[in-house]
Amino acid sequence: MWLWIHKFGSPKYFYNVSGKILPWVAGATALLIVIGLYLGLFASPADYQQRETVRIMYIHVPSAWNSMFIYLLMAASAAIGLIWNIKLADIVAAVSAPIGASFTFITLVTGSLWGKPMWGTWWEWDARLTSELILLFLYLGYIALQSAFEDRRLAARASAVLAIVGAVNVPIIYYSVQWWNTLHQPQSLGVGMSTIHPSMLWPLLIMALGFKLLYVVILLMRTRAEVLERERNNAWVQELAQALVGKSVIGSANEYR
Amino acid sequence: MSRNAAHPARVNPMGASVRQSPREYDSLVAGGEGQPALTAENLACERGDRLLFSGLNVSLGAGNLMLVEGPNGSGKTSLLRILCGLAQPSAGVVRWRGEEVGRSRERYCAELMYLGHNHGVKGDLSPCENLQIACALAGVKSGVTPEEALYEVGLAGFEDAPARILSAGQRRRVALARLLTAEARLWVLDEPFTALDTDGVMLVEKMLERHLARGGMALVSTHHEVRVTEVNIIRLELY
Amino acid sequence: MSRNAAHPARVNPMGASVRQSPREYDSLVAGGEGQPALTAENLACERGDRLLFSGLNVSLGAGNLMLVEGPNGSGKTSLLRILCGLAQPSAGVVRWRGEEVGRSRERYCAELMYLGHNHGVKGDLSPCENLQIACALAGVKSGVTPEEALYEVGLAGFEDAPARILSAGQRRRVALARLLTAEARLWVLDEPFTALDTDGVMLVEKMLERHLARGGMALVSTHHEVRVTEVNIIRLELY
Amino acid sequence: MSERPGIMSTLGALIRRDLLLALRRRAQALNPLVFFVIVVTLFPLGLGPEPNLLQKLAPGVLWVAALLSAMLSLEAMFHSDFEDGSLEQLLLIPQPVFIIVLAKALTHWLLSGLPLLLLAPLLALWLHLPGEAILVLLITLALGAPVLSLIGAIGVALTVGLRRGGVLLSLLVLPLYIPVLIMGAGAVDSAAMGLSVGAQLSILGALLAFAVTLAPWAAGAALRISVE
Amino acid sequence: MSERPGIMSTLGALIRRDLLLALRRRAQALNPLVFFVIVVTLFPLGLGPEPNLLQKLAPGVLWVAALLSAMLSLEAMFHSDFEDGSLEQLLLIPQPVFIIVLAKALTHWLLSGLPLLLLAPLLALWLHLPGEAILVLLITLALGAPVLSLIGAIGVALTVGLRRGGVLLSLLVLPLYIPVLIMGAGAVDSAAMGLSVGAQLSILGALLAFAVTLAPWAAGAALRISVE
Ligand code: HEM
Ligand SMILES: Nc1ncnc2c1ncn2[C@@H]1O[C@H](COP(=O)(O)OP(=O)(O)OP(=O)(O)O)[C@@H](O)[C@H]1O
Ligand SMILES: Nc1ncnc2c1ncn2[C@@H]1O[C@H](COP(=O)(O)OP(=O)(O)OP(=O)(O)O)[C@@H](O)[C@H]1O
Ligand SMILES: [Mg+2]
Ligand SMILES: [Mg+2]
Repeated sequence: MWLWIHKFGSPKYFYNVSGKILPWVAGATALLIVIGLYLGLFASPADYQQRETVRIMYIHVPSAWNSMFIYLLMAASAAIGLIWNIKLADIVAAVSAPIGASFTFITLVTGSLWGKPMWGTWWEWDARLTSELILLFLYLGYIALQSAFEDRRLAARASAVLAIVGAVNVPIIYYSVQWWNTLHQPQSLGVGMSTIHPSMLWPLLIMALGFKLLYVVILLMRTRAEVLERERNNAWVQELAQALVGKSVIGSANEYR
Repeated sequence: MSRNAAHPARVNPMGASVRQSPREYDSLVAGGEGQPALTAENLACERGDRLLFSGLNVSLGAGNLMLVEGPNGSGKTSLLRILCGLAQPSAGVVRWRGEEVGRSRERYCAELMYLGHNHGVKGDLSPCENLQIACALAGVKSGVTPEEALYEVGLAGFEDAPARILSAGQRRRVALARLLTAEARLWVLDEPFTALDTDGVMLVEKMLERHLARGGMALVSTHHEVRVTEVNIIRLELY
Repeated sequence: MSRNAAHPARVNPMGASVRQSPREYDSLVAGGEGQPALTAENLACERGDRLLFSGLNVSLGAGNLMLVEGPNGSGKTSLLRILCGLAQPSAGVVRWRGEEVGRSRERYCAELMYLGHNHGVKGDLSPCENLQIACALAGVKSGVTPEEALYEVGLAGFEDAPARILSAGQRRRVALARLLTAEARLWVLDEPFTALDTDGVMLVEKMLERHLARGGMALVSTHHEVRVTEVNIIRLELY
Repeated sequence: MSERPGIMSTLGALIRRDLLLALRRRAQALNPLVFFVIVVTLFPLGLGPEPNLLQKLAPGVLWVAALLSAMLSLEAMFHSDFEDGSLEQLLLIPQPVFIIVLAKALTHWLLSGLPLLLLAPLLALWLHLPGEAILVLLITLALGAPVLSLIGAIGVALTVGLRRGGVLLSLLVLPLYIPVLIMGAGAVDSAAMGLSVGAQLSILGALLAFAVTLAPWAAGAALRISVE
Repeated sequence: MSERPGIMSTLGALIRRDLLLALRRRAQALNPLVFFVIVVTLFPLGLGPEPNLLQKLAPGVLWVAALLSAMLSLEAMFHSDFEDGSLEQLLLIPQPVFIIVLAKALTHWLLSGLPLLLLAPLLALWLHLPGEAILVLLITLALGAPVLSLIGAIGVALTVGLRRGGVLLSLLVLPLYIPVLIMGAGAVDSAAMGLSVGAQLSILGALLAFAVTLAPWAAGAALRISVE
C-alpha cells in the first residue's frame, strides 16, 4: 500500500498511467450521461404532481451528491499531502476545489430553478439548502486561501489545514443547521423523497454514476495539466515537450540568471 | 563550500552607459545660476520633549551635494522629511527658488524625488509596473524608459516578477531606478546605501555623480563614506 | 552650520565594561569540544522557479564566525532563515548537535538568537519592556539585566520612551541588546549593521568578538567588512 | 522630456494603479462582496427561517450589511500604502492632495459599492423582498454607496497614521453613515409597504452631492496631517 | 544563569505581553466592545423602533453582533507582530508553537469576549429582551465567545502572511462560526419563548471543549506554515 502510494504519487508515473486511463473513463462518462439523459428526459414518466419539472432532478441530485463527495475527497487528499508530503495529493486537492464548487453552484441554481415552480419561491431557509450554501462558502474560502499564497508548497499546506478543519466542521454544521431549522420551523418543505419509482430511480442512479465519472475525468485532465506546469523544469517534461515540438519550449530553471 | 563566480545579470554597465544623456538640467529659473535653489533658515525640530536641532541653516545650489551626518537618533531623517515638506519644522521656513515650500507645494514636488527608509515599492506589482506608475505620476519625465532604468540598476531579468519576491537589496534598487526615470532637480535620499551590496553602493555613487554633474542637487543622509569626485560636498553634522 | 560635540549619552563603554563576565559558555555537550555544533548538508533552496543554491554544506563549531556574503538577491536571507528553522530547505537537513532542527526545535531555539531585516521591536513598548519580555521568553538568561544591556548598546536615557519614537538606528540597537540578555550559543544576524552609525558598527563588532571568545558561534550576513580580531572566520560566498 | 501631467490624467493614473493592485489580489478584491453575502446569510441563521419575519427585516439587514461591508474594506484604502512608504511618495506628486483621496474613494466604490448592485437583487430574493422594493434597493445603493466611500475616505485619512486603527475607524465613520442608513433602509421599507419613496431618494441624492463636493477636501487635509 | 522557563510561565509571559500592548493602545482595546454596541444600535435605526419586532430580533441581532465584533478584532491578533518581525521571534522561543496561539486566543477572548458579558445585558434591555432570556444570553456568550476566539485563531494563523487578509479571514472563519451562532441565538430565542435550553447549552459546551483541545494545534501548524 505504502509503496503503491509512493509509486502512484510520483508525478511522472501518474502522468503516464492517467494518460492511458483517461480516454476510457471519458468514453464511459459520455456513454452514461447520454443514456442517463435519454432515460431521464424522454423515457421516464413525468411526476403526477411535479409534472415535467421533475426532470431537473436528474441534474440536481447527482450534482448535490457530487458536491459533498468532492469535499470529503478534497479534504482527504489534502491531509495525505500534508502528512506524507506527496505532491500529487496536493495537486488533486487543489484541482478538486473549483470542480466541487461548480457542482455546489449547479446544485444551488438547479434547486432554485426547481423551487420557483414547486414552492413558489426561489429560496427557502431549509436546512439542506442552507448547509449546501455554507458548503459553497467553505469551497470559496478554500479557493481564496489557495490563491492567496504565492508559493505553491505553502499554499498546499495552509489550505490543507483549512480543509481538515473544514471537514471536521462539516458534520457539526450540517447537524446544527438541521437542528436550527426544525427548531424554528415545524412546517417542513422536505426535499427528500422517501419512495421513488424505479422508472425514475434508474436514470437517477445512472446519472449519478455519470457525474461521478465526469468529476474523475475533469480531475484527471486538470491534474495532468497542473503536473506538467509544476514539473516543467524536470527532465521528463522537457523531453515530452521536445518530442512534441522538436525543441525546448519551456523556460529553464534559471531563466532569471 | 565557498564558490566564486561573477553573476552575469548583475554586471553593471552604468559607467559605460550611453542611455542617460549627460545633458544639463534646464538652468534654474528663479534666483539665477549659482544662487542656491533650496534654502532653509533657522530651522528647528522638536520631537517629543527633545530639541533635535535649532538654528539650522541650509542652502543648496546647482551641483551641490549635502551630506547629512550624525549618530543614530540625531535627527537626520527628521531633517530630510522637513526639507521635503512632509513634516513641519517647529521653527523656520524652507524655501525652494525663493518660495516657501508649504505655499508652492506642487511646483516644489515636480522637481523633487525623495527616498526614505521605506521606499514605497509595491510588492504586488512588478518592478516595471512600479516604475511606470511612478512615471505617470511624476512631475517631469527624463525620457529614460522603465526598462532602461531597471537595466541600469542591475535588475535586468527581474522586470516582470512581482517585487514582493525580490530580496531587500533588489527592492531598494527598484526604488533607486525611480530616480532615473524622473527629471528631478533635487534628490533627497535617506540612507540610500542600506541593504545594497558593494556593486550597489558604487551604482548609487555613479548616479549621484552624474546627477550633480548635470547641475542637480542632492541631500543625502548616510553613515558611509560617499566617494564621489569633483563635486561640491557640503557636510551637515548633526549630533 | 556644522557643529561638533560628543553626545554624552552615546559614549559607549563597551570596551571597558565589566558587566558582562568573560566567562566561557558551558562547553558543548554532544559532539564534544571542537566538533561542529551546527551542521548542514547538501542544502538547497528554491524560491519561485529559481534555484538559489544547492549542495551547500555548513559546519560551525565553538568560536567560529561564518560570514555569508554575496550580492543582492543571492540568497543570504533565505539561507539564514533556513538555518534557523524558520523556513524549509527544498533539499538537505540542518542539524544542531547532531539532531535535526525540525525534530528538536525547542532545544535548538533555547540556544539560538536570530536578528532579521525586521527586528521585532514593539513600537508601543519601551526598550526596557521589550527586553524584559524577550528575557521572559528566552531560553537561558545571561544574567545581564535589561537596563545594563541598554546601557551597553548606548541607549541610556531612552529606557522608558516608547520604542516607536526612536530613530531607525536606535531601534536596531534595542534589538541588539537582546543578544546580551540571553545566553544564546548561536547568533544568526542578517545584516546587523543596517542603520547603525560608526559607533554602532564598532559596538556590534565588539559584541561579536566577545561572544566568539567565550566559545559562541555566529552566522552573519553582511555587505560590510567585519573587523573582528583573533577569530576563526569562515566565509560563505553565495553568488 | 514630456509635459507635467494634468489633473485628470493623474486621477486616471491613480485609479489605474489601484485597480491593478486589486487585480493582483483578485481574491481580496472580491471580498467586500463576499462579506456582504455572508452577513446577509448570517441573519436568517441567527433569526430563524420564517419568511414573513425575514421580509420585514430585509431592508434593514441589507443596508446594514452594505454599510458594514463598505466600512470594513475602508481600512485597506491607505493601509498598505502607508506601511510600505508609497503614501509618502503619493503625497509628493505634484498635484493637490485631494486628487489622491478622490482616486482612492472612487476605487473603493468600484470595488465595494458597484459589485453590490449586481448581487443585491439575489440576496433580496433570499430574504423574500418584493420586486418593486428590489428596484428601490438598487437605486438607494447606487446613490448611497458612493457616499459611504467618500465619507469613509475622511475617516481612513484621519486614522492612517495609527496602527490597528481598524475599529477606531468604525467608531469615527459609523455615526456619519447613519443618515445614509436611515434614508436607504427607510426607502426600501416604504417601497416594500407600497408607499412613496421620493423624499428619501432626494435626500440621498443631496447627501451624495454634498459628499462629492466636500469629502475630498476634508480627507485631503486629514491625510496631510496624519502622515506627518 | 536561570532555568529555562516552563510552559505555564511562558504562557503567562505571552499573555502579559499582549495585555500590556493592549493597555498601551487603550482606545483600540475597547473597540470590539464599541463595535458590538454600534452594530446593535444600527438595527433599530435600520428597522424602525417597534418593540415587538425588536424583541423578536434581539437574540439574532445580539449574537450576530457579538460574532462580527469577535471576527473583526481577530486580525489584530498576529498582524502587527508579523509586520514588525516579532512573530519570527515568537516562533523561535523554545516552546511548542501551540502555546503562542493559545496565548493569543486567550488574550483575544479577554479583550473581545469577556467585556461583551458586561455590556450584553444593557443592550438586551434596549432590545426589550425578557429577564430569563438575558441570563441565557450571558451563559451562551460565556460558552460561545471562547470558541469564536479559538476558531478565529486558526483563521488568522492561516492568513497572517497575506497582506490585506482581513476580509479573506472572514470568508474562512464565518462558515465555521455558524454552529456557534445557531446554538447561541437559538438558546436565547427558546428562552425568550419560555422553552427549555439545555440541549443547546450542552452543545455549546461540547463545541467549547472541542475547540479548546483541537484549535491550538491546528492554529499552531497553520502559523508555522504561513510565516515561512
Ligand atoms: C436552491 C435550492 C436547493 C438546494 C440547495 C438543494 C440541495 C440539495 C442537496 C444538498 C441534496 C442532497 C441531499 C442528501 O443527499 O442528503 C438534494 C437532494 C434532493 N433535492 Fe434538492 N435542493 C434544492 C431545491 C430542491 C427542490 C426545489 C426540489 C424539489 C422539490 C429538490 C429535490 C431534491 C430531491 C428529490 C433530492 C434527492 C433526495 C435525497 O437524496 O434525499 N431540491 N438537494
Ligand atoms: N514622535 C516622536 N516623539 C518623540 N521623539 C521622536 C519622535 N520621532 C522621533 N523622535 C526622536 O527624534 C530623534 C531623531 O530621530 P531621526 O529618525 O530623525 O534620527 P536619525 O538621525 O534619522 O537616526 P538614524 O541614523 O538612526 O536613522 C530620535 O532620538 C527619536 O527618539
Ligand atoms: N517567495 C519567493 N518567490 C520567488 N523568489 C523569491 C521569493 N523570495 C525570495 N525570492 C528570490 O530569492 C532571491 C534571494 O532572496 P534573499 O532575500 O535570500 O536575498 P539576499 O541574499 O538576502 O539579498 P539582499 O542582500 O538584497 O538582502 C531573490 O532573488 C528573490 O528574488
Ligand atoms: Mg534615520
Ligand atoms: Mg537579505
